[in-house]
Amino acid sequence: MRGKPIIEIENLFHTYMKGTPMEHVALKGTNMVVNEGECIAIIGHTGSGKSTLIQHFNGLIRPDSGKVIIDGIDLSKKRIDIKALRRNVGLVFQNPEDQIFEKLIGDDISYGPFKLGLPIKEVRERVKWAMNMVGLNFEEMKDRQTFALSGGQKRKVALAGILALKPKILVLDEPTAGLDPKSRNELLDKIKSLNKIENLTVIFVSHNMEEVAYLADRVYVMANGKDVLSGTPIDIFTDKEKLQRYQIGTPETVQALYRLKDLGYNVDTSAFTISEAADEIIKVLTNGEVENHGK
Amino acid sequence: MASEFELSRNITIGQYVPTGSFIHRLDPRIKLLVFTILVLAIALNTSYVGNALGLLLSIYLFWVSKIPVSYGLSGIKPAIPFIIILAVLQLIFQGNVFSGGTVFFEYGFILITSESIRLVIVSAVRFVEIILLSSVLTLSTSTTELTHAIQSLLSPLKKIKFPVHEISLIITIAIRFVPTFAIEMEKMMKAQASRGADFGSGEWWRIIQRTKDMLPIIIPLFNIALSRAEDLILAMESRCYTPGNERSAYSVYKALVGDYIVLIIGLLLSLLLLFYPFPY
Amino acid sequence: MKGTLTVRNIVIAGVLGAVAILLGVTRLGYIPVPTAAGNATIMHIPAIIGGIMQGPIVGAIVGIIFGVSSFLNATVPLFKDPLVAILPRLFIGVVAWVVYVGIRRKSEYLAIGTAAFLGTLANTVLVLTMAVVRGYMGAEVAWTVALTSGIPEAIVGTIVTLAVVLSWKQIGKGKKSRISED
Amino acid sequence: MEPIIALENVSFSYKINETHEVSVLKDVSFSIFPGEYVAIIGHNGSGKSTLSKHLNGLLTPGSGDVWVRGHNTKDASRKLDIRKAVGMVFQHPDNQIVATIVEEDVAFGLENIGVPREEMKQKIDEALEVVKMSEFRKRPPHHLSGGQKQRVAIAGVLAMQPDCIVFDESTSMLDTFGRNEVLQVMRKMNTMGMTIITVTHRMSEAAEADRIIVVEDGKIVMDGKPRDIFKHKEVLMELQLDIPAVSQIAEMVHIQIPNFSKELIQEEELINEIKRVSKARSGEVV
Repeated sequence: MRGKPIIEIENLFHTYMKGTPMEHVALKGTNMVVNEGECIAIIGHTGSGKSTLIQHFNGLIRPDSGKVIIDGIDLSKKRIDIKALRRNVGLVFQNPEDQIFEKLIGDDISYGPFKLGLPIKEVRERVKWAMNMVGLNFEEMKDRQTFALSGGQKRKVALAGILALKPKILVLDEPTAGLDPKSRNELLDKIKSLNKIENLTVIFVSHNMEEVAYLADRVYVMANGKDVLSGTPIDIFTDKEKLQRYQIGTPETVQALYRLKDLGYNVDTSAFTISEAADEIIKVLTNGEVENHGK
Repeated sequence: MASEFELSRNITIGQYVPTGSFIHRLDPRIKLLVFTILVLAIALNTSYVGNALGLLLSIYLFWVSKIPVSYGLSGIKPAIPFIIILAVLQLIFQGNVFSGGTVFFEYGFILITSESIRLVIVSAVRFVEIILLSSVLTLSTSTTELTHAIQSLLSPLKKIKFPVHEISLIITIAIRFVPTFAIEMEKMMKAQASRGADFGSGEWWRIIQRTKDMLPIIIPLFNIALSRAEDLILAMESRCYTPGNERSAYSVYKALVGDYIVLIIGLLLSLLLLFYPFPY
Repeated sequence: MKGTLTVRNIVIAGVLGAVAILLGVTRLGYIPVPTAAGNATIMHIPAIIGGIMQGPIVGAIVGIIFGVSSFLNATVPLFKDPLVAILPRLFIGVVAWVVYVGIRRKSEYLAIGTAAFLGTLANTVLVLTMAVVRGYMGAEVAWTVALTSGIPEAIVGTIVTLAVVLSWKQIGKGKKSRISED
Repeated sequence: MEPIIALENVSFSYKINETHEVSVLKDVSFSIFPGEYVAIIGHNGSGKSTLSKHLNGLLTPGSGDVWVRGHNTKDASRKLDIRKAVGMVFQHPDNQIVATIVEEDVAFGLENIGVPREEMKQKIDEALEVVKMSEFRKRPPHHLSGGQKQRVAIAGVLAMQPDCIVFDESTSMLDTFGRNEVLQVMRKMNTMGMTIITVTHRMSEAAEADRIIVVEDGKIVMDGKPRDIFKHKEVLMELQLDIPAVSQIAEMVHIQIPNFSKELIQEEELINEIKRVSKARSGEVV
């Protein structure tokens, strides 16, 4: 289900430390459109400008030049309702477990909603909903101490702290970095259901291509402060030449298929889930292509 | 447009400006030693002539170090209002304390004498001298050189069991982690702002509320620092660090003739400032 | 003295020193509350925490690091005088430690809070004493500053120190989240 | 062959307060031999990190013994010998760099064991060369990427020339490129003869090792060659672990094409198996 554009970015520039010897141009004319209800992945290696870009989404960084319209708010205007913007766009940073400062889980998650000035009943409902969304039981967990949590649980608490603000757009920076396989899969499923069931617009930055393949409807590739490539995961992962040029990894499955293709096998490299890759290999091994290769 | 959250990029600690000047090439131990003694001598000198000498010397050193004048000015400029406030306060309130010399003005409790004027002028000039001197030191010496210098200057104290290596290691760790924590801090402020925090709005007089507003970043800052300390302890122990053990040194400095000459001149100047009875 | 500087003490003094420097070179070290200076400083709190957690030597070392950093970064002429900027800071952590150890048996909370309050006051009082001795201000002005800045600063210092130490030591009285239904 | 590290019935508990303790390691025994490349895997909270801290005496067992090069880690007088023999690289690249300049950080360990200056220089050069960080030697660490910092940390350990290096989740905070950089260095050091122990929850990383030890609830539940370990998919899933993507693909292909081996763990093997089977099949056709 695709709606109307909710994020529109046109020719965005941003420079850090302007006018000093340490001046650094992080964004050089980036374009991007995100539609309501989409799940968008942003990939690119360190220094490509992706983290500067996502910080524009809730006004932590304001554009130097170019158009940034987030949910109808034009960020290039001087006076904007920054509180409304931050309420509508929830941004979860990498290692969000560091930001937990309250002793009790319930208190930490309710920090944002209380800051909105909501009545306690409403706050409670939101916290309940947010904890439920990330898979934490409200009654059981709200009075638990935050320090005793595992890394994966802390990350869920931090995510719930943002969800309790009921944002329309959820922005995540490396949501699963450092988690073990089980916690990672759990978190990915939660994000997927937020997007598909709660119809939240989700934008995430990731280095993990399996994750990108699993979650994203569309992908933007960033390099040198610009969006250099965009499309569905299939479009992106089949463009081997560009992936190499921009130093983008591919899912492990795709890597293997590329190598087969290079060896002369007729495989479709757009298969990036494990079962699709297996099907491709089976196809190659069972149908006529084999004979061509043999000669 | 500067972001309200830019911290890490604005930190000027150890802002080394490599111009390759004579001052830059001095043995850092001698540089630090001469600097320390000079600053103390200037701080304790209350004469016009002495401070004029000090001012000339610090301008000269700044010039020799080939560091752009703007760096020196940027240290002095923001302080001008404070210098003025201090001068006014001293003029109004200190006349009775420093009451020697000619009386210029007397009204109620306000007493302005040649001594209190001397105090005002010397305090302001002293400030400029020390600003320039400390700029020369920190802009011409890398933080690594500085910590080595501290370590080797303190090393005679080893004889009285003063933990020289340990202290200089503490300083190294402190300097090493400032930029790291600044980056963390910036992320933290942005993260908390993303969940609705605002730092320092609300009524000005509500001390407790205003302090509590800062806790969402102050608590994580200390927690991050202390938890990193736990990691670092393990890493250092793994690399055979044992406090009190004799260690070898990788960086070694050797003072040359020029360094010794600077040392001698510096010492003589300091002695002059400390003990010579300047007439004015 | 050698035996007291364990790896733990060295590292904790180092990271707390880093925090003190960081608070000093950014605006984070100032909390905007009504004082003579327009804000209360919290840059001395690492020294108090060092004293409470690791004893007087760590407290004193962090204090000196704070002092040197405030000397090098000073824009107020007062603090470009090493005798005002550095020397008094030696005692912040030591005072905090003495107070903390003295009261600890009665109540951990009370001990941390009082240590922070008196440690902060020690900073204010000693700096002002030095300022008077060095002729930057008269005793009357010093008294006014001590009351108008010292007290709010001590309150701020107490809140922050309590929050930080209780969070780190994982001591908590809150048994129930404030969103609990009752 | 004499083992480098031998654990005998090691148990360990954390004290949470006066009356409660949590038992983390329960009667663990195994040995690590010179030149091995061992992966220790287990989910978060399985005890693998506590276990790794026993390997160079950062923690000592509550009961049982850990022997490193014949020294008991409980013997405080042997602490330095033990740590010289077994170095350790940790998870957070930032939290293990002590000095403000790369080469001085590499020197830190050497200074601690009193290596003379001339010898130090050569060792630092060599170590930086191995991790390919020579051109960064004068840089401050906070200007480096995560992968680069981690390689500096490795150089710091490597310069001390230990017999064995333990990597305690050293790649988990890095991006794909940083991880590959570090993995390459690990492999290189292993071929140079160094014993490598890596603690990880990435299965493709574990597949690189010669031997895998699986930890669950403070006990060793499996110990063997990667190929044998990854055969037990159900058990691993139960332990909240995974098997490498390659193994999963091989298994699926095997169901359709029975003579396709299902015991593959590395990409290279998958490609070779496809070649083999496709050759065999084309042979049938012709």
